[in-house]
Amino acid sequence: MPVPDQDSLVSVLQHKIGTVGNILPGQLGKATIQIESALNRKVIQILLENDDGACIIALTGLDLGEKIGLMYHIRTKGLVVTVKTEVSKEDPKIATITDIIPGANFHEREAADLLGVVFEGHPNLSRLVLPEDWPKDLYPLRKDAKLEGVSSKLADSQCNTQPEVKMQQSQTDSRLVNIIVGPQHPALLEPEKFSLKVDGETVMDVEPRIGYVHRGVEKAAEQRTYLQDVYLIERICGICNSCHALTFVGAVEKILKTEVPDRARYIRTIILELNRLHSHLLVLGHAGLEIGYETLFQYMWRDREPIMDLTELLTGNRVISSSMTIGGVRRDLKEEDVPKIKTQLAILRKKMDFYQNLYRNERSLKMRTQNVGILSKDDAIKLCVVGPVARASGVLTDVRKDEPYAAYGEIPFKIITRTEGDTFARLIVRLDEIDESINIIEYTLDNMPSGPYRVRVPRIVVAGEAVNRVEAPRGELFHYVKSNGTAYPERVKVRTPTFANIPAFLKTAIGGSIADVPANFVSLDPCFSCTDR
Amino acid sequence: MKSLTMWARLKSPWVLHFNSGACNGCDIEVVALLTPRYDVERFGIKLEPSPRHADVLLTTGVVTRQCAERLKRIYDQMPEPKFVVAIGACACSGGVFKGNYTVLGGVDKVVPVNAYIPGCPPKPEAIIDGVVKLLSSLESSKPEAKTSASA
Amino acid sequence: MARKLTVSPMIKRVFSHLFTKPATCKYPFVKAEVPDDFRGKQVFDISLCVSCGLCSRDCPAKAIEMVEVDGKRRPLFHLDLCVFCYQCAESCPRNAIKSSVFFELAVIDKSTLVIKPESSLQNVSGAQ
Amino acid sequence: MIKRVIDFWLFFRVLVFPGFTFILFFTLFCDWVERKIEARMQNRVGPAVAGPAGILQPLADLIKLLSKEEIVPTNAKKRFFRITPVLAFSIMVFAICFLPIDGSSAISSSGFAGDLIFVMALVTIANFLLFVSGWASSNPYGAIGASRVLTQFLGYDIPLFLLALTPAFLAGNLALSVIALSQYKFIPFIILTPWAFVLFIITLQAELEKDPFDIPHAESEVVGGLETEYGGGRLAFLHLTRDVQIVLGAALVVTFFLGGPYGPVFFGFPEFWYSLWFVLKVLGVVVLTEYITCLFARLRIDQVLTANWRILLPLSIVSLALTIAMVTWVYPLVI
Repeated sequence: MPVPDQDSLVSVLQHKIGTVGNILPGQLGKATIQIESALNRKVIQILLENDDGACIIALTGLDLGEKIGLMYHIRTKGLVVTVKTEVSKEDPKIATITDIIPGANFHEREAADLLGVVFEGHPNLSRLVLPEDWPKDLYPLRKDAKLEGVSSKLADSQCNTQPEVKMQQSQTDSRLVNIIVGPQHPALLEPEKFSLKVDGETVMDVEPRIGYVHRGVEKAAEQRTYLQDVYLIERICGICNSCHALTFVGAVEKILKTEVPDRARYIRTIILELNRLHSHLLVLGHAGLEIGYETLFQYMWRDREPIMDLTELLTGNRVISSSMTIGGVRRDLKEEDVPKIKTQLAILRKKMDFYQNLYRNERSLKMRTQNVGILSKDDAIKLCVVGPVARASGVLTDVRKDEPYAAYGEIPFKIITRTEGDTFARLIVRLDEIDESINIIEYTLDNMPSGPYRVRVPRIVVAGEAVNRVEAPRGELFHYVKSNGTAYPERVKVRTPTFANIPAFLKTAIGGSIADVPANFVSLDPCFSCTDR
Repeated sequence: MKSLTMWARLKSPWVLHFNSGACNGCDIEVVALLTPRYDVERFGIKLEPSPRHADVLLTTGVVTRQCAERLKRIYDQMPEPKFVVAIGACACSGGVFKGNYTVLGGVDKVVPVNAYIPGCPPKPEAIIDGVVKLLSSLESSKPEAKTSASA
Repeated sequence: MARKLTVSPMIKRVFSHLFTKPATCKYPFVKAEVPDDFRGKQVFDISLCVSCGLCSRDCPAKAIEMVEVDGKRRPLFHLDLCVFCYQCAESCPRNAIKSSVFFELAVIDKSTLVIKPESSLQNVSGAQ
Repeated sequence: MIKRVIDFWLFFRVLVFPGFTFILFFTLFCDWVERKIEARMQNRVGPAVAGPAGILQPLADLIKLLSKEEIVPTNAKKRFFRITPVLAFSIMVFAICFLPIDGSSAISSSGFAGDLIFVMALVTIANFLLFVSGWASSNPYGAIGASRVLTQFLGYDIPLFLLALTPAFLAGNLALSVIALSQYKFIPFIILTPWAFVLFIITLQAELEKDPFDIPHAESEVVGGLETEYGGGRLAFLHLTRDVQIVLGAALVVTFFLGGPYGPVFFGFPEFWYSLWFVLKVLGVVVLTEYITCLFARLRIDQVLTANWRILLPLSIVSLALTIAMVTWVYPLVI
């Protein structure tokens, strides 16, 4: 996808939106458009007409004293365009855009939950992230929110001895049975609740209730220094933790305009690709567990252990690598480790032939995954899904190619896409991406530059704001960081890939049979600690 | 007869895993225990689907407000000789997220905990070491003193 | 529909595993080999410490508390809070906090997880 | 007044050797073999701590479960909840007593003409009781798991019966001991009708709820299936019922197709060798079913039902017809 040069996009925006709001090219991605809050629908409509592949990346809300700032970050032609508006704090009302871009549904519900902005016309503005018994008018992300007294009260809702499943007739239609897949479920690693309305075998409606793993990371990030924030942000998700660290660190480096040495960029690429390898192997094995293929789960996770050992060798911990820091990497890549990495990757590459053969020939596996949860290409674009879920439906989106970071600009690799868009395609895309990642690591190891791997960085960050995107194993990960000249960030916004992919599961599950729900669900590679933050 | 049931309890500790708000770093290490490299089935440990079947509750993650009541309910549903192992810094004390508005802190604020395994995340061997230490502490202490664990 | 009869490779692989050695490391009976720069329990050397408090200020989990020990302020490590990121070792000007590969830290009662400064001198030797 | 001397030999046969104790310990041994083989096929070690090479692991599980606290949920159907697991287990063990283990069945004079059908009926009743236990626990997952047991079991019962008729037809008699004996004199029926053997193994795979037909125990859809609400002693009996059913299924395969307990006798009295052959053959079949389990993923419930009604049922009828055709026309010419 040819990256348009800055002027053509900005000139198009100037021509179409010039009269309505002023355009600041180069700020917050390709360009920032400041407009009145009433014009948000019109501007986004214009952006959509300009590029039908446009979709919303994130909706950042921040407390500006007496006003609440809202920023729609839109991705057109692979680049970020930010639409900035402001809403007064007394009656924070703005028109919804879910009818134009259905993918914005969750983003608006979260902004309503945490900042108290009311989106008129939004189909269902209920609680998304905060617990049910959270006091009504207390919005945590506002600066003046008093949060001390709340956290100690232990909510004691009705406590019956039944395991967490209620099977009751739904009020609307007697035939519909309401099955709740409760927070504690052996097959799901994390707590989240889906209440499925089932008519016989087909699923009529899925109502997700997330927020069980909401630890308030964005609020906590405002109370810690930038150095401590790297470790906090990294622990949003255990599986893709180096991606979170790099996105945050990259955003701060954009504000500080520090020049990261080449060797650090190459080491970061290796650590990210190792992370992608272990995450993809994990989900392919977990898919085996969900569809009852115990042997595949055991083999996949056995072959994943050498990758964890490599991460441990390079960074000192199997899972949370803690290797990124503002200005470079914390540890150098020792010369005697390079041959170890190469031998392990060669072994893994040989083993992947077996899995490629298995996934394409095992009859019972194909029966469980083919034509399950089909997501068409334009649905994928309308719902703004990212990563392997989008690539399996034929949408060509990969941050490593659209806006190269770390050393991806200098490394030749290809994006893997398929067209079927069903569970089988999503698993195969991940399977092929493993081979691609091995090539990337080997290429990076071969032409690893020498020189420093870290640059000194001041503790006080100059005032400014920046956005940064990284291609995490599950998809495009987006961070927005605003600094106010002190050692503590003003606002950190994190939009994780699973947050964008859940609407895809809701759309594909409805109409399918209930027996398909586990296979469809795991092909999404959901990570709820990412989604809830 | 008493030593026979004690031998049986030590040799087949069935495990239930509940994540009450973790970054799933510890959860993938707990699931990695079942895989060929660590294979806790050597010690008779089986991952059980329902609280009714389990003896040891492996909890990971900082207890969020929403999960606190679920954790309490699951602990109540487990039949009597039951133990709780807190895995990872978050479960032991809240770790990096301590003090946030939806975080209650460690698991011991909701259920009595018998063994703590620090680490972020602890290596699978450290989790096995924790379970082995828990089992050997049962062996030494008298059977009836084991469930009145330090709150 | 005449589909080419695809034989799943699993048939051969599963059968062959009956005769291959299981890929299990016999952990508690065999010591686990760990790379030498693994981030295990940190070791504090009280002689190098100049009680500047940088470590407790930079700790992301606020797991280091400065306590009075015979007149001087020394860091007290809460291992249940600690996330073993070694930021303290990095920001200590005198390198008084060193790394060790000791990871079997499971305990039954929580109070043993608080490492007091003066006792940390003995456990420098008794750490492994 | 019926004067009956208490026949101690009968007590010994029913209670100890080929009877209850032997079956119980043989079931535990088969469970250990199954877990070890499954672990070895998944490149793991499997139980290794309880007793030498973990052989006492099933026994440890059993004793631990028996010593746990008994919880009866408030809104469960108390009477059914308490007795059905034990009842299901005892019926299953009673069914095994009819199979010839060491030359003659456990209850020595029990081989009557139609005991093949009687054993099949007992297995059906035991599985129905499993359904009742799932329904009695009044837990939503229990109800779903129980209804799945019923749909799968009743679906696969008919092909199982049809395929069980093949050896009966070959031996010309419905008595199990006669079927086994005729194979000893002649040649094992697996050579005569290999297709029936293959189909019987597949149907057995569905009977015993093993992959790829493992719906009632699907953790991802139906948390604990019908065992969700059970804990302690009753759970032990539910697990035992499932393990005894595996041994019974394997024993049926052995009796129908592999010549029952009979095999070459070397020295000493034949009962010892017969029971040894019986144990070895059953272990062989258990390993075979375990191998098939590790090969496949779990099918969806609608795929399982279509596989049963559209593929397995017609095939079993065809196999019966083929057997009849072969026996009346081809075999007399050959032999």
